[in-house]
Amino acid sequence: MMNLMAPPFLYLIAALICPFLPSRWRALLLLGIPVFALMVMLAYPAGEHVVWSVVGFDLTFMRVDKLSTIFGIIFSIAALLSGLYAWHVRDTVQQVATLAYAGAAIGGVFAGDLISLFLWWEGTAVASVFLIWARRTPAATATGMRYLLIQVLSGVLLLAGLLVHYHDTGSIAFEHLGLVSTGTFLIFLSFGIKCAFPLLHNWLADAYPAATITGTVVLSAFTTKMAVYALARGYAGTEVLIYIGAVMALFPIILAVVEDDLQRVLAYSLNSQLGFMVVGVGIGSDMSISGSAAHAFCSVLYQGLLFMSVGAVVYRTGTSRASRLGGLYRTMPVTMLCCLVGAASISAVPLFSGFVSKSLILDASGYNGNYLVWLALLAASVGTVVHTSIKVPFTLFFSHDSGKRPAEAPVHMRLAMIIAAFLCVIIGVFPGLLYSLLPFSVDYHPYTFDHVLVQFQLLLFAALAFVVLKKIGLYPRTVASTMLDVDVIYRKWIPARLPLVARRVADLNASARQSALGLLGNGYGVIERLTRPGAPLARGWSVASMMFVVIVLMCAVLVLNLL
Amino acid sequence: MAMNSDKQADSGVAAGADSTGPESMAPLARYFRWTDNPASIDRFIRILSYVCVVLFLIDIVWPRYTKVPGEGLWGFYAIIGFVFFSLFVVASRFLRLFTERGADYYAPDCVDAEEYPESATEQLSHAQRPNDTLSSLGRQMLGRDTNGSGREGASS
Amino acid sequence: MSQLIGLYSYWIVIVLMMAGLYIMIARYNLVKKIIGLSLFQTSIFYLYITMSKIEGGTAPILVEDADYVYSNPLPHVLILTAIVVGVATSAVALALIVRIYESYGTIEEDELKAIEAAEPDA
Amino acid sequence: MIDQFPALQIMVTLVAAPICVMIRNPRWSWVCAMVANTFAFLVSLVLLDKVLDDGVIRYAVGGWAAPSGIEYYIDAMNAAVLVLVSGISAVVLLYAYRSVAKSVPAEKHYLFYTAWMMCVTGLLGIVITGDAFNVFVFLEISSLSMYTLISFGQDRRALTASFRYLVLGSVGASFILIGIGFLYAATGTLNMSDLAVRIPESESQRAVLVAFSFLTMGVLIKSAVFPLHAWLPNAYTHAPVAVTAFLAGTATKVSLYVLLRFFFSVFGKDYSFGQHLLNGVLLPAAVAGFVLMSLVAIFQNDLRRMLAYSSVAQVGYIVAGFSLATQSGLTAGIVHVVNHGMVKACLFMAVGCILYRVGHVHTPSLDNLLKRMPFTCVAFIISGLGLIGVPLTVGFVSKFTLIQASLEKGWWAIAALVLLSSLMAIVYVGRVIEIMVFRRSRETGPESSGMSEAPLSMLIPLYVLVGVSLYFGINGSATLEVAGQAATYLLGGLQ
Repeated sequence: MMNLMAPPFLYLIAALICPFLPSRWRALLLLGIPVFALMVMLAYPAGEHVVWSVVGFDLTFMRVDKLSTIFGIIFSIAALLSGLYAWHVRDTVQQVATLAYAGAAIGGVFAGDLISLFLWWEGTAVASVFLIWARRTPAATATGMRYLLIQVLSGVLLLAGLLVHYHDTGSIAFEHLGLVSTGTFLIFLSFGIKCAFPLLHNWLADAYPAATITGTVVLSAFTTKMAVYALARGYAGTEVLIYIGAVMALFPIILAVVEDDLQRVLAYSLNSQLGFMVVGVGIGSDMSISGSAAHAFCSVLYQGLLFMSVGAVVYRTGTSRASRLGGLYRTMPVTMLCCLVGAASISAVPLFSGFVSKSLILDASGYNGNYLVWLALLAASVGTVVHTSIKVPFTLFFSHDSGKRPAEAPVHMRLAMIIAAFLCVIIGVFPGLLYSLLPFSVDYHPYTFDHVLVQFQLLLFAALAFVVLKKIGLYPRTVASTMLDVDVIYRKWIPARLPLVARRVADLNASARQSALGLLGNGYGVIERLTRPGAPLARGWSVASMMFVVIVLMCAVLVLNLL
Repeated sequence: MAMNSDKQADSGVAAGADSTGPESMAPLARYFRWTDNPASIDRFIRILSYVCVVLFLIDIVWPRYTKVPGEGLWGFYAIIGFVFFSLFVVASRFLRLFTERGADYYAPDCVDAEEYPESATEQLSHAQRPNDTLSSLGRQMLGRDTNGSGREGASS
Repeated sequence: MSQLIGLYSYWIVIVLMMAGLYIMIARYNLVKKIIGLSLFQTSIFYLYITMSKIEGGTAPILVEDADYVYSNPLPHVLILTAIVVGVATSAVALALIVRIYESYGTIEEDELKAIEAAEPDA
Repeated sequence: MIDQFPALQIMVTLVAAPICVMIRNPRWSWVCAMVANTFAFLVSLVLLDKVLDDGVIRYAVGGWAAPSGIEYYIDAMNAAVLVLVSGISAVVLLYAYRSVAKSVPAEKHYLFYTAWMMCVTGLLGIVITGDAFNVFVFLEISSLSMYTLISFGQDRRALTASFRYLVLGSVGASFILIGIGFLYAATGTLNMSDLAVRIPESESQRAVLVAFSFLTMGVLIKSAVFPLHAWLPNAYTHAPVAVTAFLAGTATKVSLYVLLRFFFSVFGKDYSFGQHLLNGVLLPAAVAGFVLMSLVAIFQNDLRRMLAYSSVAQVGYIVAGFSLATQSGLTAGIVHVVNHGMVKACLFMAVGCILYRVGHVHTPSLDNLLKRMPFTCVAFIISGLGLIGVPLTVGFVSKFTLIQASLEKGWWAIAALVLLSSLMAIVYVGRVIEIMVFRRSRETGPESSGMSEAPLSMLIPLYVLVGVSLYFGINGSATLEVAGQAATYLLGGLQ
């Protein structure tokens, strides 16, 4: 029974009883469970706990060490903050999904073997899609379906990989795997999808803007960070990750600069931040792994903060389109200030949280001797300034006046944002607090004169570039538009060419019929023509055709057997 | 001065008579009114430029600790910051020529083409702002205030 | 050749069976289909009976001469059961046909298919 | 007393059938059927317990010892199937009372329950008997009563569906009869254990081969393996929904049991899988079945039809498991027989609840059903997840074992296709769930507002079965263990 007290199960139990509570109790549950689960989590001593034997496998549900604990802590904080931020939500579906999703993500980082990891992996997919569907519009439904398919694909790959891996090694333990076999490659691919590797990334920018206001905040915290954790656990020091991460940090930038939907801008910047963490994992030194963990920790906070502030604007104005917003500082100053704190954190301004975590990864890559990657990360830092730190606050709160005069965000949203902002600053000012949680002890001092100096040079000259470009009119104005991403391939190009392919197939079919003649009768055709309602496969057959099949098959069987 | 004229024109068109007045602002926002004033903006830009020059000059006199070759070059970080920023902006403008499509390109399967469902938001204007404070939130949490802060979320 | 003719009984089985199957496929009338089915089943009964017959054998009745060859009685017993089953099948089928005629007004399968295709949710 | 339990297993329901006819009162004939069925269920539980403890039970009917007499033969395998059949039948019968009361005229109820009892008798008989010809007889008993049950459907299309099933089913049974005849001609015995011994020694191997072919074909028709499935969708769609739940849970599963029995116990694994038939015909048919039928299910707008096509797909999984002919493949197949039987019965019962209240199951018009029938919808969703094979449901246990088995044998493509068809299952089940949970009603008319949950007497059986399936999903090792034991028996042949 005590096993059910493990943090992930606490969340699941809460999710189960949640629908039966009156609405205010549900909202309180969303606040209480993260706190309670966090206390339980911290009470677990290091080591493996909650081992259940299922179908002949020993499943470890609580493998507690410093790497898993730091992710557990930040996930709990994220769950608490999003619970507070979503205080006004009375939609049971969202509340249950939030609890289940947070529980699954926490379960994922504490999973000690691949099978339980797979369970939680799919759990996050299934739970989180409800946050998108809960928007209850046709477009959100379609987006959710795309999201779910990709997420489940990741799970299926994980399952396939773990089966192969188990077949190869006889072990299901989730320890360092390395890219050594088909099995581990499949698992790597599965992690890669959830971590939004380049070309596998488009679900992120597609789905996050489609969730509900509060759903977006919840989504931003868990899935991708869980994937970073899984990579750090299984593939630390895999060299290819360095390059993947470098590309990943760079390329969302250009998409984000001209994107109109600010939630999507944030999704791209989240993707870029993940690139930093992936580089850190790829380098694989103590310092870089710690850097990745620290950056994940900080990124949950400041990215959540940014999503919260944009969400607050959507809550009051109904849109997150840059082209329709502007000048909101007049009536939403608290939201604006919090957004600025988030922007300062993500661009690593000294005294804010990004500064103390990002520099760990940057320095680690510098010491690693891979200068090109180091330069790429430096460029990506500048890119962050371009598309997030300046663009988001500037277009939302200053820029040209949209004439909108929305009220300030509700008090619970403000409170959630202020707490997140406060945490960002605290970590920035007292980095020792964060460093003490890291998986490896680091002896690192971010606040040297040199370091602060170069950081200010980098940032302020970027700001200067902004001013100059703005003046000469080169800085792009955002307009309502859609920017093509890789997903255009499966959302437009392939569907657009399908009729063509189908026609080709039909032509081939016709010519095959002519040449191979009507002997085969109507027994073959394109699958879609066979399976739609009313098609041969999907309608009731007459006795004659059923008997015909029986006899043909009988003859085939007899002939085959007598051969 | 393109930016300033831009701004003035915009606010003149969109805002109307009342919207810039202090009475339509939150108290806290009054500290930021200077951002609407072209002269203040110019001053801000000037200060920024001075700070940048100073930072650039420090580099001459201060031998920085380096771990990567080239990092120690004079004004390395400043140049990186300036050049890459411009590069990204130019690159994305260039990319836009190829990848930009109409807002309803993916419609109806994409949220871009539709409005956020109004029932899940609470679109109050500043004038009709609810009187919600920390203490009202506290009362709600303790269950003493049954009216709640705002409208219900996207519940049925 | 003599073997082929000598096994004439099996040829009858095959002809009956094929005739039954053919009727089931080729005839649209449901009653005729059932006739085909009965024919098909009858051929199987015939097959069983043929198997049990031993040339020169007699019914398994106790007689004086110990050397007597018996024909196997078991297939007959089995087929008695199978005939009952066949009759029951025909009965159920014909009852169904009556009800089909009552509600559709036809027992031609092509017409039935056309009527069903016109109904919603087919 | 306990020695006579094998006979009792058949007799109780067999005797209950004429009693139902004599009672003629709708309620009391139901009570009679219910009592008999519950008793049969208890008997099967006792038998299972005994088999697991003491090993194989042999029972000579009428005191005539095998091989001349008819023998009932019970091992772990068919004891489990007995429990499944009588259990699902009992639960669905409990559920049927209200459901049938609405869809079948009251003066026909006693006939309905009579047919039901005969059907159960037939199915139990097929499973329990150790005599090949007896299989045919019981098969026809169950089939004839099944045709009758299907023709009770409200829609007149039930009649044609039943007729088509009848013709095809009779042909299938006749094939089995031919097969048994040839076997008898080749070996001179009808007892399964005896057959297993004598088949390898038989002089006329060609007759054995023909027998094997006919038997296989006959059983494949009865168990609706693609492409011999065509009778199934219409029958499932138009039969009374309680009957569908019963059939989906038991009838095809029993046929699959017969397939196993003949392949593994009578002919033996080496013989059966030495033929081209299985690798050349059965496995491709099974794989094509679960891929194509899942695809078809996606496009169906009638919930019952969708589930019917999904049933054909699931049969494909089971047969694919059998075709692997390894310990784990067989285990996967057997586990899926049990698990899918439960899940499909649950789903059809939930559909019946919807039908009871809403009057139709046209999927696109079921929007926002969760608000109106929360318990039914939750049961549907849970079982739907089981159908997909989400972890912690029964579907996961069996699909996981199946994939593992095919990988063990090195058949990657099969594993990949199973996963592919699971993705399709996500689509077709997810579509329904999405409509039930998220789609708002277009017009909130008077009939669509307010809660109208199905009656308790339908919900309780539904939830009993959902609970059982959940239990077996979480504690997957329970079924796996029994199935593994059964697989060992089968691979080792009859002792």
